[in-house]
Amino acid sequence: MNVADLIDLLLQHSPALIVAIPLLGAFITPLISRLNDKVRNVFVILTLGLTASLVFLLASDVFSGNIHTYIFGSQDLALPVVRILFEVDAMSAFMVIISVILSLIAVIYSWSFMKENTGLDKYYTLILLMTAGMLGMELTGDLFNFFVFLEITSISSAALVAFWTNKAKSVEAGFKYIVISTIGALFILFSIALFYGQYNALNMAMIASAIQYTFLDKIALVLLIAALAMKAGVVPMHMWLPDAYGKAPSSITFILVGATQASLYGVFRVCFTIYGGAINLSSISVGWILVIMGIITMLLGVAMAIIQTDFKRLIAFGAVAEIGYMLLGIGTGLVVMLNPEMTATGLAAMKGGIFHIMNDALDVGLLFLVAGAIYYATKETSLNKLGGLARNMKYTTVFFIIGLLAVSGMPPMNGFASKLLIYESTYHLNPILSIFAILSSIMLLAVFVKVFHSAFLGPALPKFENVKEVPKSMLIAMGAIATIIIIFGLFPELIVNNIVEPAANALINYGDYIREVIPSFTGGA
Amino acid sequence: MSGMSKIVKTISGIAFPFITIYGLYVISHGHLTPGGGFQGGAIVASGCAMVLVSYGSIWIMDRVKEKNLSILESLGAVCFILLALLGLGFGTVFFNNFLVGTNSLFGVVPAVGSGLADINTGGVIPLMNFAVGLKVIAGLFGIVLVMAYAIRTKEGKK
Amino acid sequence: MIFNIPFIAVAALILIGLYAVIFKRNLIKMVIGITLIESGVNLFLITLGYREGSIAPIYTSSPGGIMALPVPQALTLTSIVIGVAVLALMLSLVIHIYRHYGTLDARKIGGPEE
Amino acid sequence: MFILEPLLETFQTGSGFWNPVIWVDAIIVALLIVVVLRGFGNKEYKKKTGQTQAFLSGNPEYEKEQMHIKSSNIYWGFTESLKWVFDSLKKLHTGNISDYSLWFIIVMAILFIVLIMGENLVGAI
Repeated sequence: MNVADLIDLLLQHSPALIVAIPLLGAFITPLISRLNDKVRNVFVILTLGLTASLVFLLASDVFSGNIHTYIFGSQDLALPVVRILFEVDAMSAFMVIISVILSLIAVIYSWSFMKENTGLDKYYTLILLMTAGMLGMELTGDLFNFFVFLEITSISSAALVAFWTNKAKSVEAGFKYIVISTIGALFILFSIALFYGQYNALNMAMIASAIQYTFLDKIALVLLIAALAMKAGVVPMHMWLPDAYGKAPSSITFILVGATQASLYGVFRVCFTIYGGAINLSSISVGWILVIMGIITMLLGVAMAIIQTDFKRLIAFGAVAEIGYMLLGIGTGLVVMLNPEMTATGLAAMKGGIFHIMNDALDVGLLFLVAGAIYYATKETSLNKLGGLARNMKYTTVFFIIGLLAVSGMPPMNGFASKLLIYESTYHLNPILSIFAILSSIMLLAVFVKVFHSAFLGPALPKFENVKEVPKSMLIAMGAIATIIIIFGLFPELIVNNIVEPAANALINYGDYIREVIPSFTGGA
Repeated sequence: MSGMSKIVKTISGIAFPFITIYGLYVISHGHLTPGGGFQGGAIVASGCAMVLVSYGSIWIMDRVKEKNLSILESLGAVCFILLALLGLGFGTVFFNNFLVGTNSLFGVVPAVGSGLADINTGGVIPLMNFAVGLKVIAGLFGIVLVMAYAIRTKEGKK
Repeated sequence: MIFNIPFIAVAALILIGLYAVIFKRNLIKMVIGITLIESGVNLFLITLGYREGSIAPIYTSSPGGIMALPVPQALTLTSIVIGVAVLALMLSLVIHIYRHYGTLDARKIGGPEE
Repeated sequence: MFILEPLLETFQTGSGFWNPVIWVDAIIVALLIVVVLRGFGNKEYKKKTGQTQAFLSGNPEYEKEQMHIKSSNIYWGFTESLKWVFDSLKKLHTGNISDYSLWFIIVMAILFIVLIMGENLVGAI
């Protein structure tokens, strides 16, 4: 067997392996951590590195136009609709890339960040489980499987949010998170049951091809959108998010950004693919719902961020505002989807929204890592007590400036490119929307300038005299994210054409996704 | 948590083997009758929990270590995923039932028609049931043990 | 009408569960509420798979006739397993919360945050 | 293999374009102008004289540690004039898990009304 055959084989099996390798690694980790701590850390990084390389192999093939399906457990590939299957189109591949990058960098960051904690074997096990759950959510083509992976993600992430069990607020945030996730997931299961009762199928493509948009389907749509939006942190169901983000260890917050975005991916998959067949009945109203949710989310997010004084809680409200942009962009795409005169606008809005998913993960993630670095160095999270840290932590300051500019959409960072697309396309739909978007972007800049002033500038405070720069592994993790941000900012055309546009087209041309499983399906241009 | 009265200890000591045997039966017949790894494992673990309640957590914690249980749990999960990966190695896809039809370990194809099938059927499904059963026994018992430990330290504080 | 009773039970279970989560102060009661919602959803799944006069779907010992649909039962089982994990996690977090705050009153542990 | 051309393409946004490389060039040019202008400046600056002290309307200068403006005082005017907004927003975030679940039910009810009743109403009209 030569190398080309092996790569073909790996490519064919990569959807299953991408989930199986972190899962296997998760359960080997406690066995290995009996040997040595360093061996365990290296093992976890290698596991995620292997997963990441498989993800890039799969994604490079998917972005060139092939949709991959993987049917579990059958020798002949007959009867795909009754088996559990993974279906990877460009949108899934896009999300998988984000998740795996976040997990890999979080693990590198944790090497120094979590060094002084005990029970790290469980910490790494849960991180790998959470990664497997996120990747599964984004790869699966089966609704019940989606529910299972959603629960795996929420259980492991809730346990990780409460990892510092000696802190009362952390445990409380973990409890809130698990309650909210469970209620949401149970309503998702209820809507899955509604689908199964009507169409005798759990397969997303099968349901999408048969959907009639009956009364029960409308109920299922309401339940799915509400539950997934709650897990994605949409206002006014966002209140768990600042608690959980603010009290979790920073490395976990970094992955949690990916977990919320996986739920957001669920919203888009439901609206575009599953209800794609009913699009002419529902697209306008559902699209406007997403747009209005997005506007409220971004305005309330920044308004709350301005008055926060806790470092991570403030960034968490900023993250809430960023979620509004994605909803706004993709909702605009859904509103104008059937209007042939506005195809270009719709595509631009979708590109902006999807590109912003990646930018948000990187920008907000970098800010969370910086917040963690400051906590590591000073053991302090309140902005009122910080000050003058730029003197002692030069690299961290530079990374914070990069994250600040990127998250508030200042040119030439990556945040600007995606926000520009969103502003312009929403202006065509309704100028007021773009005014709100620009306004909240300006307020985001104000919020983070405040953080920069109060944490990094000002006179040297005597209590922070002995503060040193953080260890290398944390600098490497932050530097890697900052480098990606700058590259994306300088060459947005490269990213948008090669990665974002296929993903946007995959959502718009939902028929291709369905035809991959049910070849007789007609429709969905 | 200290132990309960002698009557409870004796009765639970008598009942424990039966519960365990029944649980193991449910695990090993998972591919033939309703039940399987999780259900059988839950039965065995509830038997263990009964012993924990009647004999007290101090008595149990001298004999069973939570660390060993978590290793057993990991082993069960690793076995499960390795069996699924073997499907990829021997057969065609992940989770492929590569043992069925080989007439070796659990590989006999059952006769069509009514009547219970042999236990020697089902391919990898019984093996996966064993793995899941191991994981569930260790996992659930571990959870109960840790919770009992947490309550004990709380009582100790008072 | 008699066949609607399971669905009425589903609605009742879910509503009681939601009531407990929203209006009860005790964290343990909220956890009970969540398990009630879960039971309601599981009952809904099981009810969907049942046909009138059907038997258990065990292929080899079937006396003939219609069988209940096995897929919802498999789904329910998976959901129960997940429910056990969620329940264990929630209860252990409640134990920790009680240790830190010395109370289980949801209104006392939360508190607005500056 | 490194291909430069796609990197330098201009980013089309549908109704405009955006090229960060040109922007960066413009920033570099602007910085150069700043440096040149700074060169014209007066070089009579003396250290450790009255020139280095801050002038606070004739009031004595505070200790260095007290000079730092705390983060809750930044944007004081803005938050003070919009106090009613921020106060009502703060009241929403009770930190109580029951309220979080209640919001979920409320949003679900609103969506239900909009999606189901709303379309029926439109159909009736």
